[in-house]
Amino acid sequence: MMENAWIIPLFPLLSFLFLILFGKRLKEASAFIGILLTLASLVYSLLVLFERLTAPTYKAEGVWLTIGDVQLTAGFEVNQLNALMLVIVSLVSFLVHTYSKGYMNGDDRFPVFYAYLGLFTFAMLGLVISPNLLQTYFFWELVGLGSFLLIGFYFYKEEAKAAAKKAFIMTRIGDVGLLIGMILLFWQVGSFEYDEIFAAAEAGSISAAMITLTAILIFVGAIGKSGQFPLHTWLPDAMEGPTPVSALIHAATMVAAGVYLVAALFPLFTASETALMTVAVIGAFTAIFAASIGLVQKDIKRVLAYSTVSQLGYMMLALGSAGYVAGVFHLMTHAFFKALLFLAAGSVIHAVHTQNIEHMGGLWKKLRLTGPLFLIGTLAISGVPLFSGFFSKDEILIAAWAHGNTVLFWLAVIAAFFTAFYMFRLFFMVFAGEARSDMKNVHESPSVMTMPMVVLGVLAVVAGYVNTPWFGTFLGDWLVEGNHSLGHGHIEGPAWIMAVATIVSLLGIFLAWLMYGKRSLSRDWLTSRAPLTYNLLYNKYYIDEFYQLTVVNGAKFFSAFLRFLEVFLIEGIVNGAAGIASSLGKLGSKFQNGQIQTYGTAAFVGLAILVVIYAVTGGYLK
Amino acid sequence: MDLETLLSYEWSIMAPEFIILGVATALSLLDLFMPKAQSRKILGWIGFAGILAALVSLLGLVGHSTESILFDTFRLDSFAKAFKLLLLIGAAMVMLIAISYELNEGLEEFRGEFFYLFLAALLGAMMMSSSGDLITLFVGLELLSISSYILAGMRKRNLQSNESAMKYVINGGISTAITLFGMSYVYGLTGTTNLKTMAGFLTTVYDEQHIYLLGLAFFMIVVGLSFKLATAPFHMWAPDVYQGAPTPVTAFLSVISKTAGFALLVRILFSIFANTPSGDAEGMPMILTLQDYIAFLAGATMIIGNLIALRQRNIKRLFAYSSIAQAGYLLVVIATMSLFMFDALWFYLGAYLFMNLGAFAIIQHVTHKSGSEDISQFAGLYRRAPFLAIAMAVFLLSLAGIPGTAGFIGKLNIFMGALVPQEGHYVLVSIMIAATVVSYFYYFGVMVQMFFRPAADVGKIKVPAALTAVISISIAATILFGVVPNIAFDFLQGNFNQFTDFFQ
Amino acid sequence: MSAVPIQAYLALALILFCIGLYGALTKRNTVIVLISIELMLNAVNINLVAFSKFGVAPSITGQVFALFAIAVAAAEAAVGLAILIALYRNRKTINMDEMDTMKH
Amino acid sequence: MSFEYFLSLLVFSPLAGILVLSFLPKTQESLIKMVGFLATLPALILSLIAYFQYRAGASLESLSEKVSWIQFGYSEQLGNLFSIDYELGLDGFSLIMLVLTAVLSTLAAIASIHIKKEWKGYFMLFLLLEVGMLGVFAAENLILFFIFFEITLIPTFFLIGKWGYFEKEKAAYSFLIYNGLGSAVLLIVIMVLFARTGTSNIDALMAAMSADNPQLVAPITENMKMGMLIALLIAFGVKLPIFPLHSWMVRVHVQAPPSIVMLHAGVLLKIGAFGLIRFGMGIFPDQFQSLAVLLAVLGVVNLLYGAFLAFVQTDFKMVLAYSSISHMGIVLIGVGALNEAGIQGAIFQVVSHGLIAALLFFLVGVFYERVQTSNIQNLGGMAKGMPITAGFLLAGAMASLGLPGMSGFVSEFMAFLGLFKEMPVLAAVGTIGIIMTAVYLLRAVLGITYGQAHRDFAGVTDMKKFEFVPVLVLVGLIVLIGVYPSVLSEPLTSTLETIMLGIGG
Repeated sequence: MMENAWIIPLFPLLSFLFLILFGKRLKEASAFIGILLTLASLVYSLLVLFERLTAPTYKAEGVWLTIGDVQLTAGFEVNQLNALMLVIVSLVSFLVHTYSKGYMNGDDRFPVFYAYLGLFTFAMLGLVISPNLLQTYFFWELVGLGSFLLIGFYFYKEEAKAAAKKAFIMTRIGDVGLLIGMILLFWQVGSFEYDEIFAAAEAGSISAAMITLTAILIFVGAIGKSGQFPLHTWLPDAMEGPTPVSALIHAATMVAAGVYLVAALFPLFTASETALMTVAVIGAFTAIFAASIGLVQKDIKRVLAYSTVSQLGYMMLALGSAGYVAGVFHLMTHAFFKALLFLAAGSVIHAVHTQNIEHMGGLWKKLRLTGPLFLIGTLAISGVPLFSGFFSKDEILIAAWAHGNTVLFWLAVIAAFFTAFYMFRLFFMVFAGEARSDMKNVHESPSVMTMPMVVLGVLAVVAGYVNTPWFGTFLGDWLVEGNHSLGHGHIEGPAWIMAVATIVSLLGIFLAWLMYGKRSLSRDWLTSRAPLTYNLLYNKYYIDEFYQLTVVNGAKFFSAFLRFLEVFLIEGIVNGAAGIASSLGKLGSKFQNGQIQTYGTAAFVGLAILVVIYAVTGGYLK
Repeated sequence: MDLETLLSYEWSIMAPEFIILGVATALSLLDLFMPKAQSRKILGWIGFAGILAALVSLLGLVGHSTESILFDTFRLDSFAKAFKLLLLIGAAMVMLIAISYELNEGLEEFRGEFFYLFLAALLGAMMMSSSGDLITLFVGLELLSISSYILAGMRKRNLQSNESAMKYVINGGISTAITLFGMSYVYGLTGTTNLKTMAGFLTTVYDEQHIYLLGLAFFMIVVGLSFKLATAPFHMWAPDVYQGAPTPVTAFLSVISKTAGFALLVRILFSIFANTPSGDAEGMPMILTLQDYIAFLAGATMIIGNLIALRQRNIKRLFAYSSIAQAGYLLVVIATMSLFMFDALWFYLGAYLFMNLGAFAIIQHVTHKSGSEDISQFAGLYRRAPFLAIAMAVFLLSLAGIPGTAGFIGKLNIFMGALVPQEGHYVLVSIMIAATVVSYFYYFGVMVQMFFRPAADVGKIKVPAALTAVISISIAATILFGVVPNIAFDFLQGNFNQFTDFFQ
Repeated sequence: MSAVPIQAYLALALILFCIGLYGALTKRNTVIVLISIELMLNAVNINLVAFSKFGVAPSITGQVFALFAIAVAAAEAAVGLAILIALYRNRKTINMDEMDTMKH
Repeated sequence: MSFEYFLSLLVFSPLAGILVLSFLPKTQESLIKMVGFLATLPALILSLIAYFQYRAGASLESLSEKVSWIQFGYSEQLGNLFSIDYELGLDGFSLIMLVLTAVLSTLAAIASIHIKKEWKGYFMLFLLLEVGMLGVFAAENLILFFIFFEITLIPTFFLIGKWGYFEKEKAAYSFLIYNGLGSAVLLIVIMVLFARTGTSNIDALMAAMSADNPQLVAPITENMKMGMLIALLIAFGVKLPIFPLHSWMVRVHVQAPPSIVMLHAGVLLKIGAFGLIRFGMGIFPDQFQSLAVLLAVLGVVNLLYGAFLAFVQTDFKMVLAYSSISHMGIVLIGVGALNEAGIQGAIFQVVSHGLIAALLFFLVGVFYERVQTSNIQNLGGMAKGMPITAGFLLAGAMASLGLPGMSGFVSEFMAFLGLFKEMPVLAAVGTIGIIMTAVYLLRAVLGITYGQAHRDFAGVTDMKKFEFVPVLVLVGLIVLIGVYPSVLSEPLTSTLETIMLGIGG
């Protein structure tokens, strides 16, 4: 099985090529192609995962490009993390493929949509089985392309266009960091191979400073992809894409790639305390920062987007606190419940044709299936006990505490409170109370959309139990098995943390219920008390405006300056030279005045000059 | 000298000159006795035949050993042969151009004179290239000059023609006087007018005074001859004269008298000054100390010619400046004095002969069709006469020194000669190349007219056979020598054994 | 008898030459200009003849040369005048500075 | 490649087309176009044969031809000094360039369908241009190189000046003068080398320059070498173009007909890079090393300058023109790095940008054909009317901004890989260019294809059949190189080794 794991990404690639070429003819039928091929890779990845549970890591490579005596290789590797990611990605992708059959129904670019999904899935699967940094970067960019295409799927919408462009460029800024980092690393290690890099890092053949530098640069790449502060602004805008896309790319898989990258390079990061600290701080800050914005957003998808950002921050915090398992664990659970939430949100939007939660409400009765599923997701993300999110988040908090990042720990706790609050605010505003706008013929989505949600719903509940302090930490033990540099499978932490986490989340839920469910607490008590805070939060701390003002205008100004240079200096010099030549010609032809005697005189003067020069320099007056 | 000595001379080596002379006389008599009504075109054909005959006889002499008769006043060395070859080929083509020169006013009744004066001028040119004595040199020079004064004024009812002739004769007189003055000093310092004995005598001159006087003579001769070459400082007459003179005459002046001028210059400089001590410590020959002055003149000529040409609208004026520039390139050859000098000079003059005469053939035809000489007359030529346009393009490209044409190989040869010496003439080469680039502007300007601009009148242009011949020959030669130049070089090296006999 | 030194002849020739040149380059009247040119040529002749008597290596060729020079000068003058007449017919002037229909 | 005059046949095969064309009546449009297209095929086929035989292990030496051509001076006294042979030959690098030229010529010939007038003259010049380009890469001695180099100049001048857009003549002239000056400088260098060493054969020159006490006609001092290298830098810098010698090239890109720009951006600019690597590095290795830093800096300047200027252009052609400048910067960066990675990156970039630029300009032509404008502000939402073209345009942009899986990435990556080894800080500055490339390309391409249509483009039709050929071929090649770069790197190995040997790296 594992020997042929390389085939897994090829199924979606096949679907992409096939649909791009023949999609027009197939129309709606193209959905089946996509679904079947992703199913194939899902099945195959499951088989690979099961085999990997027992068998050792498998790695195969071939030469891709020769530079002088250096050989760059390409291939694939199946270790615990890769196997796990394969399953997560192909599973979510498969579900989203299915879901889209209903959601995108009737769109005239239906086949194109599936083709893009295929492309993205291919890239994402390729990313997670890459055995070296170069190949990772290769697919890293390709997933970016997939995300770009899908965000801009409604290309005729100016917002979509802007969002797509923004997403691509912002992530690219991060990617450059990654590129620099890996090239520097290459000249240190002499290879892009993960294991060789780790070996070198352990052997201490790389200076500490260099390790820190490269690690941080690579982390910059992760910041870009995983929408961490300060490169997070593209992720909420990315919600312009179709909702299934948001579920697949901007919740479950691609945005998690940053976390995956840090996890994959974990030994490198652990080799530098500074790097780890940076990761942790950025993570924690992003977590609280995004959560605070999420408190006040009105667009259902944006709320979810900010929650994604903050959850990713959690994962970073975990990794930054040496909580390898915690990070990966949360990555998995988050993939499930966040995908669920998005799909459910999509189902809601599908039903009411708006994304503004102010116009929703009272959908609980109307959407019999979507409602409960959304609730499950909400509970999971809020970290309510017995749901998957509870366990993973708990792991993170423990890791943070155990690693001694007390401040970060408390930040995370507050973030947890916020999360619980805004998620339930969202839930209540959408489903509880009465409709705040007249919504005709609202009906539950077709089963092709609900089924995937059900599957995810189940997973959102049970996924947590693969790694619990009570029934054993199978996942953790398996993940770190045979690789001491990844830390322990399970970090023991004081029991009160779990209690605190629970209380906090319940508090959040309770407050949300007071304000939006029971309405005993007026909604705008925050708005009225601190309008400034509210505006600040609602406008996402004016970060976009800030970038517009500094970076974008800066670039524009600089370009304008260069253009000035181009037109006046460079062109000017050229024209000047030409002018001189022609004016000299003019001068010359002035002498050519038609007077015979002038010509004779010229000759005589010439002769005189020659003779004088000769007399002065040459023969005689020496 | 008595009859024996006179008969003892091998007169056969003067055959070409005799033929030309004979034909010229014959033509003058014919012209006299022919009925007025009859067209004189026939005279032109006779003259052409004569030139061909001379050419044949010269080719017969090519293998002939170096010979000099009449007390060394007339030498037949490889240098003379090589240059006479150019002169005769050029003359034949100019003759063809002249035959097809149609004008309603001015020339018609003088056509006869035109032909034999032309032959007289040619004779002068030939003497210049193969005489071993100052006196014969001078007489040849004047024969050429005086005939061409009249030729320039041939269209006597045409004001411009008169004026150009006047300018020509005045400037010519001045230049003659200057040259002659220089020569008189050389004679005074050597007591002989024979170049060879002169050279021999001069090797022994060490008196500062004398050397300085020689220097003066050198400058006077160079400046005086620069009139014939139309190079700085005596170039300014050229545009006016070229513009006013009938086109065949312009062609003649720009090619044949230039070639003869170079022949004369080389002859005098290198036989008189080559091994004259310059009086400085290293005992460097005088010529090398004077090298830089020629280089200076060459640079000036190239720059002036190309820059002023930029502003010309009149095609003949344009070509006047262009030929000034070309003369500048040729001066570079002389200034550098490398071991490639003779080849380079000869080859470039040959290339220049073909490309320039071809161009003038076309210019004559186009301008005559429309009566105006503004370059706008070339507008849309590609539509009206594709053959002419493409031929003209080839000639212009060759003049601009674009690869694939003889002009390029010629320039290549010049550069090489300039760069081979220990301290290469980098400045001169740079000036020359820069000047070449400047020349792109006006050469391509004509092409832009021919190919890009719409024609004023779209009537097709018919080309008379004679012109077609000239143009075809020129185009063939220009491309042939551009693609397989070794034809020329092999001929040169095979027959003229390196011009070693030049100094004996 | 003490001969007049050659320098004197040379100086005379030079002066004559310069006068001629000056005239040729400044006079408006074309006839005068032609005559000035003759002056220059005659200066040469003085040189030649002087050299042929008092030169470094005196020889008769100088005088031969002078004869040729005189002949040529005559021819040149003739042609010059002929052209001048032709011009006069068209232009009705013999002023140098009016002969500038072609310039630049 | 068994028989003797394989290369000559390859290089001069287009002349057959010219011959045929000259007998065709100038009104037979379709026939003329067909002939013009067919005439490019022999070169293509032959070059591909050569390529695959080389990949199959055949040696390129068997291809070289040598016929003695010009002898200056006298052989008995000079021996074979100052003799110029007609000698053609190939190494891996020039083979690749030859294939590139042949492919692009054929595609450009197809693109020439859009030419509206005087097809006969157009195709004659076009084929002449191809001869020149092929010859440049096959020439084994400098003078032959220069001759072919100039031969490309003349047809291009006319092709721009006659079949270009509004300011065509100005563009043609600035092309002529800049390149004229460039080649003039080049000629000086060539002649100095020739006059001083008596040979112009490239290998012989390399040997003469590297030897400790070479047999020279006249001595060549170190300063002279440096001077000549700088002159070469200027000469090829005009072609490449290197800031600040680039302004002509922008004008040409905007004014020339797309089919010609395909060749111009695709091949002609690359002659600069080719010469710089082949002659600059090959003949003056030591001096080249001392200039490496300068080159790298110039490269970064090019990269950023082009990128930032492309960012503010409103005409898509201008954007592409400046993007070409920017991408040539990457060539310089690679060359400046002066290690395997860098040089290989530079060569890759040469090929890659050739393909990409050709693709983009072809697409510009396709758009212009239908909407008579290439101004971004007047366009928009084109993806609705012509989705396929828009898709390919996006693909081209992605390739150009160095998306992995396409050729642009490999070259960019290697160039920077090389530079980071030598001058990390400079390279880090250069990476800003990578970001800017994405910025301006997306701005332009999305501006054209995405968003709301500013005008109503009802009735614009998508690409027609024949238009698919060039696009598919180009995209195919771009992806092939991007995914399986060995198609380029393996033929290059030997060339690189010789170069590295020369610079003692």
